[in-house]
Amino acid sequence: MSAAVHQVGFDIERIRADFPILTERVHGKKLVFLDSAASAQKPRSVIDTMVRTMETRYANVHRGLHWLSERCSDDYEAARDKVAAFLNAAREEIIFVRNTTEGINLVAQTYGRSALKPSDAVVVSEMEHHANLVPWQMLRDQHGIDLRIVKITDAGDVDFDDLERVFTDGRVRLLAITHMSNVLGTYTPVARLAAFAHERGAKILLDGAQAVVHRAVDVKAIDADFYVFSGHKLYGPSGIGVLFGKYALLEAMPPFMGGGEMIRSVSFATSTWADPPFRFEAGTPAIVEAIGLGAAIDYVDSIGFDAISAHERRLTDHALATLATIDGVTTLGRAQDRGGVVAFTLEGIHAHDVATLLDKQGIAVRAGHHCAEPLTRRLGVESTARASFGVYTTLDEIDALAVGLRRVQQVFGR
Amino acid sequence: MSAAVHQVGFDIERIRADFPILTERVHGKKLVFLDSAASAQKPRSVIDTMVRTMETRYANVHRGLHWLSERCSDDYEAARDKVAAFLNAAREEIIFVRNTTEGINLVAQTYGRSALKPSDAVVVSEMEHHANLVPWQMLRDQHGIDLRIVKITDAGDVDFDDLERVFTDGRVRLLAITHMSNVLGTYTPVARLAAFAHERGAKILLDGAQAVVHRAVDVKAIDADFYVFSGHKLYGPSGIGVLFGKYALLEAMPPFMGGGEMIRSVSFATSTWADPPFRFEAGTPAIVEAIGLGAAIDYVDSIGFDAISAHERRLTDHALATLATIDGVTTLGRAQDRGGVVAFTLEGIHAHDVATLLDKQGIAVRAGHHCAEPLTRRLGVESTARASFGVYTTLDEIDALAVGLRRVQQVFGR
Amino acid sequence: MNIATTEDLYQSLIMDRARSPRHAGRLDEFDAEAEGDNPMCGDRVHVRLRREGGKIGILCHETRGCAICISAADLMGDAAIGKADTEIHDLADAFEAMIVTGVIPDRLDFLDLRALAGVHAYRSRHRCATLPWQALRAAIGKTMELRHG
Amino acid sequence: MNIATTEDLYQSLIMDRARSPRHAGRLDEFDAEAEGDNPMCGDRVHVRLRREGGKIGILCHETRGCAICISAADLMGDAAIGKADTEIHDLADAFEAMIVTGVIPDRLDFLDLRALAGVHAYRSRHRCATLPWQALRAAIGKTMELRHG
Ligand SMILES: Cc1ncc(COP(=O)(O)O)c(C=O)c1O
Ligand SMILES: Cc1ncc(COP(=O)(O)O)c(C=O)c1O
Repeated sequence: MSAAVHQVGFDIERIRADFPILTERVHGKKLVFLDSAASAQKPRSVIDTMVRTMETRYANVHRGLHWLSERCSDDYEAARDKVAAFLNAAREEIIFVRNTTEGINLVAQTYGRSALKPSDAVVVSEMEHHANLVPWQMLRDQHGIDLRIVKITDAGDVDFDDLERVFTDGRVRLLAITHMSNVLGTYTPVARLAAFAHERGAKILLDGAQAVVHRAVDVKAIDADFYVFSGHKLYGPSGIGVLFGKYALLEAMPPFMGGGEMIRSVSFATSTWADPPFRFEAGTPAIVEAIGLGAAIDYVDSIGFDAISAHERRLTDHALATLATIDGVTTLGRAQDRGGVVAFTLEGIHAHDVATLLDKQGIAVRAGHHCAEPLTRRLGVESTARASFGVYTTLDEIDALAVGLRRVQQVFGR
Repeated sequence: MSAAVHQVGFDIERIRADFPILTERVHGKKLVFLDSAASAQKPRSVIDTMVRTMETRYANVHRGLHWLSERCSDDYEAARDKVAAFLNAAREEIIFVRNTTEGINLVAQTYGRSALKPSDAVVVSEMEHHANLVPWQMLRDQHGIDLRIVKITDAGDVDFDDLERVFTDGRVRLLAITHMSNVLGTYTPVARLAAFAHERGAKILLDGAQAVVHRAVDVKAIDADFYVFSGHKLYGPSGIGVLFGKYALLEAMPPFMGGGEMIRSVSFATSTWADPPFRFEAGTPAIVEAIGLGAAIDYVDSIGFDAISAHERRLTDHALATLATIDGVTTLGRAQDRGGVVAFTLEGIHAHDVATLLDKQGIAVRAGHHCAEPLTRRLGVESTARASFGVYTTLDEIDALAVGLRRVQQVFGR
Repeated sequence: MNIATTEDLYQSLIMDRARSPRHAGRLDEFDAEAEGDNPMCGDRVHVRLRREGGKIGILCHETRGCAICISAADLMGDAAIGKADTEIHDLADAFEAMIVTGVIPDRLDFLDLRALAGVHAYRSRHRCATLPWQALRAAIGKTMELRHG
Repeated sequence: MNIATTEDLYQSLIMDRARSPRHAGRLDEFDAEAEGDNPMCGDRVHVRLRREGGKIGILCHETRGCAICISAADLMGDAAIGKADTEIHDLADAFEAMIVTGVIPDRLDFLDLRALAGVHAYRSRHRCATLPWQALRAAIGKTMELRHG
């Protein structure tokens, strides 16, 4: 049924053919992969780019005067250009890191320790992934900043009244908040949040780990100060991620790690730092992975975010509607603007059992607190199952999930 | 000529056939890759393992209850077992990092800030790579430790008299030193250094970035407290490296970065940390790269370090002997025990010009200060050229270097 | 499709115990107690036991968790009753080994614990099955401390 | 094998200037000076100049570096002499653009600077060629500051 429903210009079968893993069988069943929000599968073009780099153009970057090193450096820096264009930033504002987590820790440890005073406050929301909570707790414990939590509404949106409240004493210097919740699917109104923070003399850091996969992001239009994402969720390689920072902020920040590449000059007595972005890329970078991320960006660009967003919208609507027809299934989050993740509970059945029993039918979902333990507690649940969607997800796969959930209920005699 | 000289059991042609890039041509010439110390080329088994992971067994690790995630977690943890066996360590003592640089920064920022007091001293040698100097300078500037430099002899060995001197006041708590110099080729006597440090109440960190490629390393036999290396120099992927630490030390260390995976439990108020090694692996790791590193270790194990060391010895001896026959060429370092890197200068010709002119003949060498600027200055040179060897390097390639250097001299009319 | 086959994890024995555990509840008078929890998924097992003649006479558990965890706690109750403390550790070792290897040990006192051998195939679920045993070991350890202290 | 072909980097013009630069030396009396250095490789260029009638009359450089850097400094001397400060920036822009693009600009005052177009192909050597110009720009900037200050 699904193929016919898909709009012209989004040929789901052709897209699926780009992902070799989708033809795998699991426990003798067709794989139904609904765990893309944890990490997405890789299209052939990304894999091929990595292989081609290692087979024909590999050497360490920047330091070499020979052909392979020059070519590999060109490819690595071209990937930086692609990321810059992807976010509408300048290339000097793009720092390659391992993942979203490292990007946020980098900001906490460099910007946090240099630009924030112990009396300053940082605000995060109730729906943050651990990656955007724990680094600030560590900064609080090391450096003495005040860490504040802004509430979300029961629908799962940022509570602007509460935001006013946490900002009232004028001590907030940074709002660090997700662009899209990995549990509730909520898209936060980032341009409005940025304006809100800036009016009150605070900077804004956006955790784009989920958002960047589903929507075009323009850091200039948002007026983001920092923006962070992971390559592995964007159909790119593991081991590579991106921190965007406004150049003036980066320029004033001390380095995060010391070593090769990030220095201008070193003596036994002292060292001087290179300019951004190199100041923040110590040692041999994840070369092949950065180049692979460039290929992933080319891939999503070739589909286009209009098509990707529309596809995601269709899948999410279909999932919410379908799950609503199953007695005992409760979906979480009712945000106005939501993306392609649907967390849910089954009455009387633990999410772990749901995930294992779905797995036996070839259906991969995640279960647990999704690295957002305080949010799960806030929602009053122990753990949830979560289905999440990628460009290769079909409406049929959502129907398969529904059938699978009914089978789970049967096993539990419900 | 070279094939005949090679001993039985080391079939260089078969080894070369394992590395697809070696058949590339550069400027129309056969590639002669003599830059392995910067980053080694990748055998097909490493590339294939990465591809197979992405095409058939990829998902995020640890957090998933489904088949792909279980399989991918198994593979990731099996790679940790391989690294543990490789170093003769326990699996809980193996932390995956991006590279040597991150490993050393991790120790400086966690062990350094928690176990060292501002009055304590850290000792590094005159021949350290920036990766083992700058992190300690940063710790000094942030935390107030005393950073001391132990001299090397003119031959390029650790000066034990000077080591006695820097340790005399009893304030040294950590000796952080290379296991093999990337410029002079010097192997340091690591077991002796460890005993020296331990007798004086100090711990020892070894920078194994170069050594681990050429020799079997047994951290127990050495009695190393910390040992660090990079995957990309060991024929493995970029973006992955290893920090070994004795479990008791790791257990007492606070985390480096905060986020998913490294926590036991998180609430808005506070978080508790997971045990090592997970405490130090925040966020989604370089999954495919760790698995690829496992394949690289399998690869070097299949050749065996006896054969690898003997091959390297033969190449180094041949290179030193051959370069000695060219007027105007000076090689650096005369350590008793030395590994497969040979740095050299050409009289009256800048190392950059040497590298570019060799490149035009297809020969890849490195030129500059090799991220050891203070050492280069100590040696009284501005920059040097460096040829370095891998398992795939042949004696013929060293002869080609000699021919190439004579051509460079011709261009300069020397 | 038949999900609940005999070699399967969610066989009727496990589902029966998960739905209607025999040892669930809270002893008011007890000789030892302990709690095990797994913050990664929120599973929690609280074990209380009473001794009779140096052996475990009654064991009750309050378990909040998945079907594997509840049935593991309940089947543990069957097997633990009538055992001395030293025997418990031995039994727990055998159970944990079965979960890791999938091999059912050849011992008579294992009773229905063998039903959980299928957990072996799901490494991420091992903790669900072993958590009750961790709590029981802790409870016994605490009694012993009390006795020695 | 003929390494030094005409489209090549190490052509005779560059090698001549690297071996026997015409403008090498140290002016004792000068109107402006500056140093450029590249710590990554240790290249260093010290430029001093003297004016005659509002134009550069003499330019001397002391360069420690590779053949590209020395010849670039020396060919810069040829081209800079006789120019006013404003013209220097324009010329430097054109030179830097040629290094990045490899395209030789169509201007008469470019003289032998075109010999360095081949540096284009070696991105890691760009700095070697542009370092002297960076020093010259700095020297001019400092004079202007003095004049205004
Ligand atoms: C001795 C030594 N230490 C440290 C490093 C840094 O390694 P990486 O850049 O992989 O962090 C290198 C390599 O460049 C090295 O040769
Ligand atoms: C919203 C959000 N932030 C941060 C992260 C952390 O990403 P990573 O593990 O790649 O650092 C994730 C993914 O797990 C996420 O969904």
